[in-house]
Amino acid sequence: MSEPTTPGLAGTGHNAAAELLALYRSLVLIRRCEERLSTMFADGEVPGFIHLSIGQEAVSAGVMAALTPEDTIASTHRGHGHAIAKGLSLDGFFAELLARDTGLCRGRGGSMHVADMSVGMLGANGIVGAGLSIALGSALAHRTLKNGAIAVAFFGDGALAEGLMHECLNMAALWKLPLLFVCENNGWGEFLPTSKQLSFTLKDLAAAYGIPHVAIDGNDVAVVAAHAARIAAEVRSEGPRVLECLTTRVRGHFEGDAQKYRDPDELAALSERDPLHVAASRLAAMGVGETALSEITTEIAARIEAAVAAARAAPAPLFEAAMADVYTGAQPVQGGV
Amino acid sequence: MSEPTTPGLAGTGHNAAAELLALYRSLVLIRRCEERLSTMFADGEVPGFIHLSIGQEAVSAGVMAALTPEDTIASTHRGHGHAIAKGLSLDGFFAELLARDTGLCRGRGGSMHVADMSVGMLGANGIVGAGLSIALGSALAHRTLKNGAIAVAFFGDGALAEGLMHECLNMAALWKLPLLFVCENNGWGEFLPTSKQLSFTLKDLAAAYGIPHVAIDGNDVAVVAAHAARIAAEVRSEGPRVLECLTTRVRGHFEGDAQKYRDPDELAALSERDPLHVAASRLAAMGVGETALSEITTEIAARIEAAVAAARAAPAPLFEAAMADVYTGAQPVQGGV
Amino acid sequence: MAEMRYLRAINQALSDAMAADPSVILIGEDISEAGGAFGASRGLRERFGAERVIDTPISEAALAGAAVGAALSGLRPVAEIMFMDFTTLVMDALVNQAAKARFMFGGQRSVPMVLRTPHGGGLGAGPQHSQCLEAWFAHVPGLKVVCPSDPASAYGLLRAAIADPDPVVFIEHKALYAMKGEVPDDLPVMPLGQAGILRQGRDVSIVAYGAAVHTALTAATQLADEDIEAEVVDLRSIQPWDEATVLASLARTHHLVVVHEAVEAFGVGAEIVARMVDIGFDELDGPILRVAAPFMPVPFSKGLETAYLPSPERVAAAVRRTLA
Amino acid sequence: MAEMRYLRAINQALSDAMAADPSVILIGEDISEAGGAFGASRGLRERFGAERVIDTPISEAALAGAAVGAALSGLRPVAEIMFMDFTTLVMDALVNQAAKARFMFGGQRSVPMVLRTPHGGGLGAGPQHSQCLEAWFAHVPGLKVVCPSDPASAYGLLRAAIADPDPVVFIEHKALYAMKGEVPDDLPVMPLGQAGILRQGRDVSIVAYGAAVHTALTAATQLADEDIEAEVVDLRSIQPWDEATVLASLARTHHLVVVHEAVEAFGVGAEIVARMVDIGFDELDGPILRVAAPFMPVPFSKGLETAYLPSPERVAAAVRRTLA
Ligand SMILES: Cc1ncc(C[n+]2csc(CCOP(=O)(O)OP(=O)(O)O)c2C)c(N)n1
Ligand SMILES: Cc1ncc(C[n+]2csc(CCOP(=O)(O)OP(=O)(O)O)c2C)c(N)n1
Ligand SMILES: [Mg+2]
Ligand SMILES: [Mg+2]
Repeated sequence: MSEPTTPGLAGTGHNAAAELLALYRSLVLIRRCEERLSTMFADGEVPGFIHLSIGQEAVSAGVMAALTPEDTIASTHRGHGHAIAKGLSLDGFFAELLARDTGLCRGRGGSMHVADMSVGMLGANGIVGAGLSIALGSALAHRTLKNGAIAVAFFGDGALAEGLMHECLNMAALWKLPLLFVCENNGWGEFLPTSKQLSFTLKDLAAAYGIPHVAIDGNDVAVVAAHAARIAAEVRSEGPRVLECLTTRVRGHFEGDAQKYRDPDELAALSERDPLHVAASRLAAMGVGETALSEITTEIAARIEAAVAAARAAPAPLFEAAMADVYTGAQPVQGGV
Repeated sequence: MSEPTTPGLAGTGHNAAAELLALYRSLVLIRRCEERLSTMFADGEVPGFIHLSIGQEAVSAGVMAALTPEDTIASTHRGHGHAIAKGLSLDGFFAELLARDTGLCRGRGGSMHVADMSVGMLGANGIVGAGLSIALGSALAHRTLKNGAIAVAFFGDGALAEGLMHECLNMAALWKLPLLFVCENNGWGEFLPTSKQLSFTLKDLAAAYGIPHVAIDGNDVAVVAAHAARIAAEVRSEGPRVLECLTTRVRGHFEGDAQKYRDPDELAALSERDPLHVAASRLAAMGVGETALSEITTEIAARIEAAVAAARAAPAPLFEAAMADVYTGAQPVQGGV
Repeated sequence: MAEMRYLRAINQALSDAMAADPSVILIGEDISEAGGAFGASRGLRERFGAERVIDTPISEAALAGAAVGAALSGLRPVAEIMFMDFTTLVMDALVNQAAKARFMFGGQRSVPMVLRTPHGGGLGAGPQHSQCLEAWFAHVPGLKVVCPSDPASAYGLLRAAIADPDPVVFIEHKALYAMKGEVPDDLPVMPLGQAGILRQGRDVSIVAYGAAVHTALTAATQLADEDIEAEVVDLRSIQPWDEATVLASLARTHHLVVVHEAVEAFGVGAEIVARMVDIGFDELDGPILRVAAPFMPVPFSKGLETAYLPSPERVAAAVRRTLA
Repeated sequence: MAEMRYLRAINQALSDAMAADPSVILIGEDISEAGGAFGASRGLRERFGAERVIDTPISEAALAGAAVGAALSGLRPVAEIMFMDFTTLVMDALVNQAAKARFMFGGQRSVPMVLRTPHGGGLGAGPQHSQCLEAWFAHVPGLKVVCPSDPASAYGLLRAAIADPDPVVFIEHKALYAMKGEVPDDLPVMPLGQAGILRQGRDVSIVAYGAAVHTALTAATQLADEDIEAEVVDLRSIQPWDEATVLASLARTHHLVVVHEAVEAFGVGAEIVARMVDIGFDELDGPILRVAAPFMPVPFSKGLETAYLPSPERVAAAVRRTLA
């Protein structure tokens, strides 16, 4: 892990507080959504595998604050935070996780494939590293179409070992694409620390391609937002950049993972770095009190409950309609059912 | 391209001359074999695609001089030089290129698949980059079997862009495998200069994984041999190393390529760096005269003619025997012919 | 009608598609400055610029994945993979991303990309530069697969593939690049999924695609001497394939032989047989036979390769056997 | 006889093979410290050491290629790919290297490696974690493909696969890992390429492999109530597959239904049908039918996935149809 850079905040005074409060809202939204999912998963209400980003919310909130709706992102298996912060429909999100016909993906994709093209969220991805080349192509499209947008590739530290990482870093640098690489370095790839998987740091790797890199505290949303704003502007005008966010995976690799392989002390220490806690302290120092925060929490809880209720009441997807989603328009003739 | 390191020779005096003469012999053997193939190809006697390593012989001769017969190499589409220097059967080589049943691969593989397992030559390869992971696995086997051998991965500068490059560099460094990476940097990937394909140098890339790297004049066999001997010893005792040989592709990408895309001046300048020329000058300076060299050339020409004659006289492979080579022992039942 | 080579027809289709739609871009190795390893994109960089005809590093996985991302973001990329054998490196982009995006995102967006690649033997290019792997792609829901046999269909199908909203694997045959054929002056687009009947006949139906169509036609000529009239169906599209035309032909002839250059076992022909046995069982007056490559990598030696490739003689023998 | 779970049988086979032959190593992601994502290699690091049970970075292409290189250099590597869907990343190592090395080097050396990987749905894992892609590998000369349906065959076939001199793709079914079954005390090796008849019957042959065998058995039980006696053949090996046993069964029953979980179109079943139509045409008293997945990615929703997977009811319906 490289030494994180910790700059000052972007602004000060009233504006800064308002901005930070907006970021805090985003953090809380992600956290509460995931906690809700965790409970529903334990209750057997959410099917399949789910990978929660609890402890990593500041990356999503901070980076997405620097993006326009036209900017595109490609995400990972741990994609809820990215999707929510990019502004995907909350109703559509819960309905998808509960496999309803009203889900964003109409129950065909689930947690590992949440996507909302209308807000430039090109999809979570079940294949480690695959989002990198999707973002690369999206950045290429933005440049070709001269639409001023940028693309963002999110990936974990485990994905650093995939060959696609190298191919995409090289091509992005070679073509000076408007592509922001965001690494969420939580120290883990599934059940093995990435220190046992990587012989290099992202800092040194990025340097090889001449792509400017910065490593920051990914759990401090103010820090993430400040850096992301600056770097996204550079990406828009100059070309690729790497933003490495040092962060913490609080839950297991997926829900249901008891994390027996983890040092209990390490786990216990994580709460200090909790992004909500860090942001709340900053807000307190800025004079924003508990009340403002709990209002946000209450409001968000209500939104989530409404979304969950709507999802629960929604119909299940129909098989025939799903068949019609394989191709655009008429289906090819095929035996099958 | 990184600045090449140019050290002194390994030895001096009588021994050095004898050693260099042996390397010169290897250079001439590769060159004459390829020239012979070039003529036969133009005459329509050699089928398929062939990629000649004329201008790059010093890499093969120099590196292979540092290896034992137990050491293994994985090669590329431009693999004749590697194979010949590793000591593969010359009769088997020409018979293979002429698609005979007496060929090393019994006419099933051809130029892009020459291999001689008996001398640790694990095969040329039609897939750019594929030899990297084969060498990685071979190095892993050497270490597991504790046989003291090392593996060598040859690859071109074009292959540097493949994802496998990154995966193998990382794994080799992580596991400290006895694996020598040899890049033949000839400035070209097919018809496009690699300067238009790469945003990084191998030097910087290797540095990211902490793998010691050295760039040398790959056309001076004395330099290559000196470095290879030192570095192979390091690989044997310490772990992976990268040897980047700056060299020259004199012929087209494949035989029949008129190289219209190349600057005539660049092509003309290549003769100065001709590995045979460079070695002969060194030998002259050491007092080894023309006669000794032309004796070698004559002797090698005779060996080659004998191999060509034997290949020409050899029978074509039989279809039924080829079918029996798909699997070991009895064939699975399959319709087919 | 004008005469045109297969390679030129592809070049023309790329050129016309790019002229018609500014969102069409080409991406691949050595396709821009060099005009393609086989010359399919020659002249297009000069005409449309380096921004739309893009040379990539030797990074197949990333270039194919980039095509998916670009297709999701407003472009219509046409990617080239130099030899079909190298599609082994792009399977994730094609199978897990391109093919599934529309479905797994609930129909939010289609993936209008084409992956062009040449397959086939006959050039002595050996085991890693000659394979016919189309059966893999035909087995993947979400992909379409096309394989033209002549210049007119190469042009017409490539235009259709580029215009199609879904990902299409467009397979050319290396040994056909130099082939000349008649192409209508107005260069018509040919719909995907429709077979063509290249020769009518009452006794047996021979279904083929790509270069094997010519093997079938030669066999049909030979068989005519024995008073066996073979109908030759050029499948053109492999996924979706034109079941109706094949079934109708079978219903006329009651005998069917399927020919392709890919390995017989678990190849495209197996599906055609299986489907006809299901929906056309009552039409069958003899076994449906396949003529295809044996279960062996494509060998280098000319003699071995010739024995390996399906021949008109083997097709004729299969016809005689099913008629017996 | 002892009762054993499918997953435990695999673990036992790995353990016994490693104990018997020091050249056997395991390589894969999270297989060593964690004992495998599904637990197949649990305890093996402790028993055989980290040098023989190797955790890799998330680098599928290199780990599979390393298995090829290691197999060419004196080891017998057993590589694990966590989900069959990720084999998209190792196609080059498997298809262009492992499968072809023996042939293209003229028989100089074999490639004794195994690639283990789980396929199949039923866990709500969605489009990129549920695919059955075995037809791809069965189409590649040089590879062998195995897919056991129960603990005894999982053990016996895995031992045979590891002992085999050629590369074997060994496919497990995620939904079978917890299945219990009887395993003979002496843990016999089962030869590759041999099918088993799990139930005898005079009226129809049902051929299946992997988890679909159980669907077929359930269907057979249901059909027995209607006085239809189905013979159930467990293929076990897909490449090579046991044509003789299937043909002999067909010759007894004259009706055949093939069942698998993979997509029907261009799937393994197509080859079985095509081959039987070729060599068993005269035995056929009805069409050979397939029951398999529709042409759709594996959907996430439980309801959709259940409708997607082949069911005993669909098998029974196909049997009735071919008997009609
Ligand atoms: C190509 C591929 N290989 C392996 C997996 C299994 N897998 C899922 S997540 C994961 C670890 C990823 O680590 P990282 O990228 O750091 O993301 P994190 O889980 O820490 O967020 C692995 C190995 C996969 N989904 N895709
Ligand atoms: C995976 C793959 N992609 C593309 C090719 C086509 N190809 C053959 S050689 C070559 C250029 C390789 O350049 P380099 O590695 O520098 O080797 P050189 O030809 O210069 O010796 C390419 C693109 C291939 N054989 N394999
Ligand atoms: Mg991680
Ligand atoms: Mg080069």
